[in-house]
Amino acid sequence: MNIDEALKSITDRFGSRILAVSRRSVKRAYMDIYPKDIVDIVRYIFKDMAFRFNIASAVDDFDGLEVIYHFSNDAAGFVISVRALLKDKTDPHIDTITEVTRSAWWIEREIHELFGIEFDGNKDLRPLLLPDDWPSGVYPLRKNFVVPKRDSRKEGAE
Amino acid sequence: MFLVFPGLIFSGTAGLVIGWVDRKVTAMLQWRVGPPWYQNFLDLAKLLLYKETLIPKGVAKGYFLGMPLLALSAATLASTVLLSANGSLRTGFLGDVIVVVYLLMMPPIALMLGAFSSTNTLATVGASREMKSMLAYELPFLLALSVPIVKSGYALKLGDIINYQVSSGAVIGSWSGVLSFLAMIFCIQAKLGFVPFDSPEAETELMAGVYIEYSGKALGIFKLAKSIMIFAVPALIVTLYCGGIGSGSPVDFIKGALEYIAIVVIMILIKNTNPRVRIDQAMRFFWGPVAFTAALSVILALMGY
Amino acid sequence: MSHKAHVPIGPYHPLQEEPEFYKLVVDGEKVVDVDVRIGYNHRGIEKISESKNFDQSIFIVERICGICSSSHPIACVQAIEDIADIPVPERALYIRTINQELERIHSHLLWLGLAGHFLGYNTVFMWSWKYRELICDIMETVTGNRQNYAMLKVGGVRRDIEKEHVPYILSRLDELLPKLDMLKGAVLDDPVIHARLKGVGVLTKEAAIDYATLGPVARASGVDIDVRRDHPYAAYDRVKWNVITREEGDVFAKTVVRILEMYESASIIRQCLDKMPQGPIDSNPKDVPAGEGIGLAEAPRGECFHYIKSDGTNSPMRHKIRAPTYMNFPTFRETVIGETISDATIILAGIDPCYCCTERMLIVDTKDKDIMNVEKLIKLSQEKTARLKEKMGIK
Amino acid sequence: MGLKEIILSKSINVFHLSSGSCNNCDIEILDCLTPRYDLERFGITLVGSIRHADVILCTGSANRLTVPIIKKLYDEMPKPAFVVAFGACGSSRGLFKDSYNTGQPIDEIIPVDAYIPGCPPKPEAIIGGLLKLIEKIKDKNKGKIKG
Repeated sequence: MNIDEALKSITDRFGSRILAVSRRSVKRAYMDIYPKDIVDIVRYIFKDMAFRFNIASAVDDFDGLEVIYHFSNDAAGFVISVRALLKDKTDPHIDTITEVTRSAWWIEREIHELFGIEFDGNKDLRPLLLPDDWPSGVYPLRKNFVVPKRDSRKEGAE
Repeated sequence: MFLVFPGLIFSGTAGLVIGWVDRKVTAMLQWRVGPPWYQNFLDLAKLLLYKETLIPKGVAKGYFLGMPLLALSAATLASTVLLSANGSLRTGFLGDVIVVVYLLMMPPIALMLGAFSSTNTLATVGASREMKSMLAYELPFLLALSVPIVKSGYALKLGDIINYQVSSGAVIGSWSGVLSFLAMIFCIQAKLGFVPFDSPEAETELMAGVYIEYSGKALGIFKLAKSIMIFAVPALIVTLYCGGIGSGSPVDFIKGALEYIAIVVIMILIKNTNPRVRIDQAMRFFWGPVAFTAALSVILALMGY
Repeated sequence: MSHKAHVPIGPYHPLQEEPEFYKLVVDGEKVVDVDVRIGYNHRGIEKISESKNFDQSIFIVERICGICSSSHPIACVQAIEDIADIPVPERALYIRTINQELERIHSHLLWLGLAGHFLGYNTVFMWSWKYRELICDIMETVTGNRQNYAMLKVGGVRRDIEKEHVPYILSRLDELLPKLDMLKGAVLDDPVIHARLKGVGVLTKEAAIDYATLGPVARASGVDIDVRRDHPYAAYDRVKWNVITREEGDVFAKTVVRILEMYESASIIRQCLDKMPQGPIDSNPKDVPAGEGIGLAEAPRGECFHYIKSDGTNSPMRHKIRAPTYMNFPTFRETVIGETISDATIILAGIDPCYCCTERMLIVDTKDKDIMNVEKLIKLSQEKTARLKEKMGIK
Repeated sequence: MGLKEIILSKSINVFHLSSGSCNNCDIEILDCLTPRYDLERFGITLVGSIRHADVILCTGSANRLTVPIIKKLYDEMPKPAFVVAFGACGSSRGLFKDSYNTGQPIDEIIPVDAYIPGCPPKPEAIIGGLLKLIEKIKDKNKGKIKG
């Protein structure tokens, strides 16, 4: 099964719910979908087509928060990334995929902590990386978060 | 006499030298160079002279500082009595075996009380283990100890035990002697807290368990007491089982010294060959096989073998 | 042991320096539940990398984890090359492979030493770390530093392997292989280790797939994945080597996979050294257009995943990094529940999280509240070995 | 050289404190104890409890979570105490200077006596650094350096 057959079987299966498919090379392909269809598509790719779930990564694009789920097919050696764009940056929501694969549990906790994206249905979104005294509502990997510059030149910095 | 010859200075330095031999042999086994000979002395001097002694808040000061002194005095007294009865002075008094055994039990108890008083739960866990390991090895220790006494006609004087052995061959020669010697070796391994049974101050685990709160002079005194113990206990074994160290002629002295070194080497080898044993396993081990061999040896001794 | 002692998490307790903090809830000897709290080691690398340009971020990526400091840069460099389709000269591919495989041996030897230490075999610990120095010597001559090699660069490699280095590397490898056989014999033919590791912490194939595990952990459970063969990069498709898999999925299988992988790495290095063509080692690309790129590399512990999105400027807009242990960690929960606490350390070591992570365990005993820390755990596992030794009559 | 300098510089107990390091430095410290570089021959031993320690070996760029812990540890060390900032991260937070999670460099948290630069410093550099520290111990006792 090479990358074109895989893309074809996904687009046949989901038809209009796939917004755009861009095949960058024989090894990489990106797909845009609506955030609400994420669970069905992930279940189809992970369970039926037996891809391996690499990781999910969120990007603070200027026109919204993108959450990209990367799946790799090891037999044929290519990676398909499914991208969901969350336009509402103040209160971003997306369904959790932890029932499909338990490996997504940690990455959802991390994205929730660093980007502030709510994963509906994931009951355990405790902080994973940041210290407990981290002010809530501050998301370090958002573009609007600027690392406070420490001017250590002055004597006795804070 | 107490302070100089057999007492603090001599046994202290001897203990430190043996401690160094132990560190050097362990290093050799791991292809490492190991510390220079004066290392233990420097460590001790540093602790005693220059390090600040910290006393944690809310600690019974008298207890906390008193315990190291108690341990040191008990250990020194034990080694003095042992050596004086052993050397050419032969000035032992009736029942000095019991006194020596009792005094040798004092330092671990002092250590334990010090650890309990230091209100640090790591220390209390270590101290409770020390208590358990003491319970474990005291029974077989006393049983094994009674064999030389029984064999030398119920003599409670170190001098008589030595005379008996000089006249009719070392206690270790007999069946019961060998058995009780074996049991004794394990007991002193635990008494000195060497590796297989050193869970009270398990260094990787409870981070120096019982010693955890001690620093500076108090820690130095405790270490000195321990090194005197390391010197005194094998000496006790030599007197009880192999006819004492010095009894006049230089040949005897060399023989005694060789036996002494043999015992120390045995202990170090045991220390380096196996991993640390958990405290409840140690107890089962002591109450089980070791106590059995000790009891067996006493029966054999009574029947005269 | 009915005493109720709470080991405090005091300031000077070794526990507080760990990147991970495990809480094993035990009932007597059995492990009932595991909770993990990481974050002590979080340095916000992804945010830093956004303020650095592409060349600088490679240096940061190297310092994510001390013992896979050639896998992350390769993945990161390949992600950037994926964005801009930058050609990489042939010789540079071979040098990358050599660098990666040398590091695999060095990391597996380190792991072997640690596993030996947890089982109470301090001689294995001393041995493997002693022979690991051979690899560090090679690294020092070729790249100048024992770890953090800074060999990688977008579009090629920073330093060439000169002709006089080749005999040096080969002689060191020849020196290493007999020692490796000795270590293999000491570990794999030892009945006590069989008793200690066989059937312990079994990860079934289905669980391995569901948890998307990677590297030796997955290969030991029969999941036949290896980035070097599936997504071939550097010079792995130009040399002959085979992927080692086992079916049992227990800690023993993981040990076997790692040890045999060391032999494969040695043979890969040898093939690369004599197949390496002469030629340039850097195609020095000028700029990186806007776009996205994914880079994969097979670290000693599994697949490193780097996703870089660039907006045309010379610093990445987003740089997502995922270390292999990130996916393997949760399997610890799966494999340790139901096992005894004395096996907990060795099961965790089986996953081979980066070195300082294995120091971080705390056991809360439901019944009598006796919390034990990790050194006691190590001791427990060392005693179990001692008991097995006695039972088998070997001293 | 007085007796005090000899003693203090020949027997050193080291306590290893890692505050968020990438464990390269931790491995190098352990490398110093393995057969090839054995530190014990200089009388330098690794110690478990802070009470017995003379020198804190602080690695890692002190991340926000470990800053209070470092302060508390330093207060609990019996004086005379020394601190060695280990590796680039220890000395100046190295590459992770402008991360949101690293507070201040270690020498703003506790007074540092010696710096061992390098990422990771080679075992020879570590031994060199410790010898420099021994020099400092000697000078400190001769009253050349206050504090």
